[in-house]
Amino acid sequence: MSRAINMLDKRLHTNLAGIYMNTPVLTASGTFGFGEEFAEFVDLSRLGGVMVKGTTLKPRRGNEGVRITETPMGMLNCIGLENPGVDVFLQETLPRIANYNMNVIVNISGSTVEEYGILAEMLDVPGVAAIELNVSCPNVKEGGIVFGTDPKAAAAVVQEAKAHTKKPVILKLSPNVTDIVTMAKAVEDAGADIISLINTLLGMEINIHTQKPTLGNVTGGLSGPCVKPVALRMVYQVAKAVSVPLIGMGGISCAEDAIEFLLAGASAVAVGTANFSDPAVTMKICDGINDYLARRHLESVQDIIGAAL
Amino acid sequence: MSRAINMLDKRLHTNLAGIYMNTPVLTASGTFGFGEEFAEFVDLSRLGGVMVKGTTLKPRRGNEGVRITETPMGMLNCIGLENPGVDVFLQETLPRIANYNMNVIVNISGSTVEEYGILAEMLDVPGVAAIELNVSCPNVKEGGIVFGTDPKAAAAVVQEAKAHTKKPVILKLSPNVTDIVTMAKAVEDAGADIISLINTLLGMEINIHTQKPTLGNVTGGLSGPCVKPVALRMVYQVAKAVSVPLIGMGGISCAEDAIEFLLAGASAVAVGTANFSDPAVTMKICDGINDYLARRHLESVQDIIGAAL
Amino acid sequence: MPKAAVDGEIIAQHELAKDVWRMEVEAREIAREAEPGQFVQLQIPGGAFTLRRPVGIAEVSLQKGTVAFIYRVVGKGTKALSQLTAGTVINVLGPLGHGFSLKAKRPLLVGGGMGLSPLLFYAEHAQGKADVLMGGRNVRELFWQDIYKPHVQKVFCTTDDGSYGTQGFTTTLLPELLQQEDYDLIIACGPEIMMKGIAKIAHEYNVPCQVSLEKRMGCGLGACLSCSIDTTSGERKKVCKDGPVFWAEEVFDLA
Amino acid sequence: MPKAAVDGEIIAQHELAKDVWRMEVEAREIAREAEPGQFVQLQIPGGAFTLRRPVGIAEVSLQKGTVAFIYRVVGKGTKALSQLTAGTVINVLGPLGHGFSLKAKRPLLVGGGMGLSPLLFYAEHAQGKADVLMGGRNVRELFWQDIYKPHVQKVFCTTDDGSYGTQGFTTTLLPELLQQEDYDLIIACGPEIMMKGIAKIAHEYNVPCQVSLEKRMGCGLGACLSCSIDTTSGERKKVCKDGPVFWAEEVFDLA
Ligand SMILES: Cc1cc2nc3c(=O)[nH]c(=O)nc-3n(C[C@H](O)[C@H](O)[C@H](O)COP(=O)(O)OP(=O)(O)OC[C@H]3O[C@@H](n4cnc5c(N)ncnc54)[C@H](O)[C@@H]3O)c2cc1C
Ligand SMILES: Cc1cc2nc3c(=O)[nH]c(=O)nc-3n(C[C@H](O)[C@H](O)[C@H](O)COP(=O)(O)OP(=O)(O)OC[C@H]3O[C@@H](n4cnc5c(N)ncnc54)[C@H](O)[C@@H]3O)c2cc1C
Ligand SMILES: Cc1cc2nc3c(=O)[nH]c(=O)nc-3n(C[C@H](O)[C@H](O)[C@H](O)COP(=O)(O)O)c2cc1C
Ligand SMILES: Cc1cc2nc3c(=O)[nH]c(=O)nc-3n(C[C@H](O)[C@H](O)[C@H](O)COP(=O)(O)O)c2cc1C
Ligand code: FES
Ligand code: FES
Repeated sequence: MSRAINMLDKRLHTNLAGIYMNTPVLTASGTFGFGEEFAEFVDLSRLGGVMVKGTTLKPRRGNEGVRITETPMGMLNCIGLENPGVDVFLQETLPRIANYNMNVIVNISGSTVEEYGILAEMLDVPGVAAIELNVSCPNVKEGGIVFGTDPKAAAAVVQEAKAHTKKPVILKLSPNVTDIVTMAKAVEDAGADIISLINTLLGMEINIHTQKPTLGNVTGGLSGPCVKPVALRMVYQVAKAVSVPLIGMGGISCAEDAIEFLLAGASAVAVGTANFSDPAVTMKICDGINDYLARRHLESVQDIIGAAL
Repeated sequence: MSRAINMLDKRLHTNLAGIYMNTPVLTASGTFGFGEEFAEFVDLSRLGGVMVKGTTLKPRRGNEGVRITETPMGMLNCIGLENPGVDVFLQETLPRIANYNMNVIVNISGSTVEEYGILAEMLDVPGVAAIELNVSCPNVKEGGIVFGTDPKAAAAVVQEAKAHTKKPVILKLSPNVTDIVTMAKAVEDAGADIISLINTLLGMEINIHTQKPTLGNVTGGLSGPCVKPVALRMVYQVAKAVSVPLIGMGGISCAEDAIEFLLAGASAVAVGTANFSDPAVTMKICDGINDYLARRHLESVQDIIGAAL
Repeated sequence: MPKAAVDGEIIAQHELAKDVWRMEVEAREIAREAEPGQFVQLQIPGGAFTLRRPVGIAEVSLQKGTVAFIYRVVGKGTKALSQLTAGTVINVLGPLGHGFSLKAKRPLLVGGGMGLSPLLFYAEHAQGKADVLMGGRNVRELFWQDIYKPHVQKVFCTTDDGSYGTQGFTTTLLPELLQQEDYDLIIACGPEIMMKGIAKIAHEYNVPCQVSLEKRMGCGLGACLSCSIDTTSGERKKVCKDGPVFWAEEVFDLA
Repeated sequence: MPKAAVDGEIIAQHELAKDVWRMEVEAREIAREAEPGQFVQLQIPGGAFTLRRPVGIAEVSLQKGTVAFIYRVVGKGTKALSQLTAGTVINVLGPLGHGFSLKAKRPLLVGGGMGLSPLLFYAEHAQGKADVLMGGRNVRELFWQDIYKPHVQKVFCTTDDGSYGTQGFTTTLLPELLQQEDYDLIIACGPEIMMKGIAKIAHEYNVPCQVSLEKRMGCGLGACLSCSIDTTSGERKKVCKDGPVFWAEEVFDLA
């Protein structure tokens, strides 16, 4: 099967900062577990990569109370980075998922700049394709939000990570800023190999029956189709300003959405929330991009990247 | 009819910075014309006020090309502040709409701080209930975006307007900022009588057939139900930080949405995009808030304002 | 003109030609007030769409209290409309805008593509006084002929590929028709380039001409300025409120 | 356990009691694999909803290849589900999670409210071996009796208001039943407070007990951690994947 797919996906092969990808379609951190949970629905090796669940140095329980709620064409989450910690990831998870033949991109969060370095170094092991620095998770009080909205802090995180790993380093931008371009330039200058964007927008919901916020953490991160116009605008603005490759995400739920991001200058895309409504959506997106290229007699997805800039 | 309504709406009467309102339900600038366009569907005197179309010193043609597009549970617009200018407003429009017995709140945009002062002074006339300062329209290149994202500039605009009018001055915040609370505090300190929020989020769409941005102005302002979680979060954060009354808006399309904003600390709400899908939606929202209060045996809408804080 | 937002039941819905559908909705208030050239804004049921969709009024039955629309499936919204079945309730906002002049004694209707839909209402209203000139890419696009025949004197056809009628565009045949017949009004609806061509020829032959414009719409009520256009006089107008029908010289530079 | 996302036609949909509906969907792959206590995630057609809705599997027909759900309309999503008519296609993701133990020879099912829905599948499966104890606020909430009767030996009822059966809660009657009968498994589904009460009594009487938990769900596949819970061992578990059925002592502190 993997051979047939490679033929089918010839137009979709791509390479981001040295990471070879069968297709430019990845899955977004926190929405796709470690990939294995979707193995019955998705040929994981066909994905450009799986950005696995946010990992921290110590295990985290995450937030109490209600963790998700649906919003108009979207959802809010305040999972709060629940994860078993990097040790368990390295000892148990990584060996287990090794045989899926997928690019494993580890999304990491630190409470201090140093922690990003420690994590980056610990994850500089075979089986890890790249490190994604989450500096934007709006749910964690101890620092996350600061790194993500201050260009200097974000740059420091990138430098620290780069100094401790030979893997490509991806910096994931938060959309909750006045000026996304300044953030992007700062992290490019600091040495980020790839920029991914966007993380979730900070939002909330109130339960009018209880008259209290719905979510245990009061606020949560907004994702899904509703955020797509904002995400696309940011990708477009950043693509005009930097030269490192971009992984665009935010609300992608069909091939047409993914193509918009590619046209706006993303070299690859990641799919998050849409996996919940259709676990096989990424495969349909790969097929749809391929069809779009075929109908236009284009040989490679490279031919459309940034075409709308 | 107006007498019957007053009985019906007794619970909804409110007063914002001296503006008496029959209900706490207003209509958002740019989405409701001058009110008169909706007179067949809405009892305009029942509204808390009509925030009329953005007005500038000189007439403006607005943007070329496609001006609106639908997005998942929302829309993008780049009208670009088309309007006939303040002189025509004063000479033709204001006399014409005078007999609707509604609170006319004039939304103004300037290219310089001084222009806000000039406009505020020109509009300090009978028939105008308040001035709303639009410092956040993302479509206008000459300054709009700067006033809206820089606390000092926004404060300067408020001071200038306050110095030139005795009417209550409302400052309308842009959501395209890292820190909405700093913005709100700055304009409160500068003397704003009321803060309204949010204006539109900056977004875009790409037409995958033409491979060009859909909108004539490339980017546009995102509004509608999709932005509600972000708007509500900002209202909640600002309500915790300032003591001037707030007019909450962003994605309100039913009474439940409006109630969420009231619980989050808005003293009144404004409805924008939802008027397009149902021209009578504001009346239904008034009824729905009234029912909610009645079911809970509450005498006044004041009893729920800020209840979720 | 009184407008209403009416919850109406879909009485009939079927496909007239590939991707072209006819939907008939019970909406008595609108049927009573509607004039040829006016349009409605349809709210797509189900809550997934923010904006209404503008469609011209293609037919009206006073007696049944129904209005009918003929529309092409071009995107998500019209696709969703086409999937609604009889019995479903749909909210119709209208009638909106201003229609065509009804003073003509011998009008010629010129339509291309879906522009033939609002002209149909005019044809019915004109009760046999009108002729119609219709253009399409090929014969398959001229399924309109049978629909028009009961209502007009003559049907003239052009096709781009010559597969039926005169080869060429409606503008190819128009001069000939204007020489032969004494039309006192031309009303045109279709692609803007076609309408502009028609308007120029009408101007040359000194026949008054009205055209119907299309713009993306938000409110449909003249409030949001989504549909603003320049007029030749320099004044800005709103297609939804001041149009969609305009005198050709108001919107096209015919000099 | 193989899971599938199946586009299935709605075969039947009707209201069993006020705001409680039964929907039967053709989904052969799921019908074949489903075990009592498992659930599915329903995608609400029409594109207006981002998240699926979790519902327990209430009945399965191997022969027809159908699964049935019994659900209460509580919000927008279940409202939209209830408006779907037979013939509509709905996407069903499942079967998800782990079901109840099937080793019992004489199980007692204890259910409150919609918790009686997944227990029904168990009752059918147990082919007359089970008894059921059901609680409701009043007799109107016990419409379940007739549904259960063909599948169980005995039906015991409690109502809060005493309008039918024993006045009180299921926990009021349970001790008596455990004294009278030699049940080897109690399976409970309903409000968490009820399940905890049941579990405590079961523990006292030394009868093994399983409970079925409810949490808001994103993926339903164990990937997103929307549904994480604490277990008594300190380990975190996911209701969607490790549950929804747990041994009572795994999730409730019964000491
Ligand atoms: C006054 C008026 C009368 C019309 N009458 C008819 C008619 O009788 N029959 C018919 O088939 N079509 C008619 N149209 C065009 C029709 O409105 C569009 O085809 C339809 O809105 C497309 O919606 P969609 O969701 O399928 O397409 P999408 O491309 O997915 O729509 C995206 C957005 O763009 C808008 N849009 C896209 N194309 C047009 C267009 N051509 N005009 C205006 N808005 C557009 C949509 O309303 C929507 O807001 C009319 C348009 C106007 C302005
Ligand atoms: C494993 C499992 C099995 C279930 N089985 C049944 C069943 O057989 N019959 C039945 O009537 N109900 C069942 N429920 C509850 C059912 O999922 C909710 O009533 C339903 O999701 C409410 O959706 P809504 O859009 O109508 O409500 P809203 O309150 O509008 O929903 C808002 C969001 O909260 C979620 N939500 C709200 N209430 C619940 C709840 N109680 N549990 C989980 N998520 C919730 C919704 O899925 C949605 O994402 C089950 C829940 C779970 C977790
Ligand atoms: C339930 C959930 C959990 C998430 N967890 C993480 C995370 O751990 N780390 C991270 O960088 N982003 C996290 N995200 C953000 C997504 O990776 C993605 O950036 C965002 O959801 C936008 O994409 P989407 O609209 O396609 O979902 C999470 C999103 C969701 C919905
Ligand atoms: C078509 C359109 C035009 C608008 N024009 C203005 C304007 O002139 N001045 C202004 O302050 N806000 C303007 N807005 C923003 C709205 O007043 C409102 O802040 C925003 O749309 C969020 O509310 P909503 O989601 O209910 O529409 C406009 C919005 C739309 C959709
Ligand atoms: S559509 Fe709003 S003014 Fe024309
Ligand atoms: S719902 Fe996603 S892990 Fe349980």
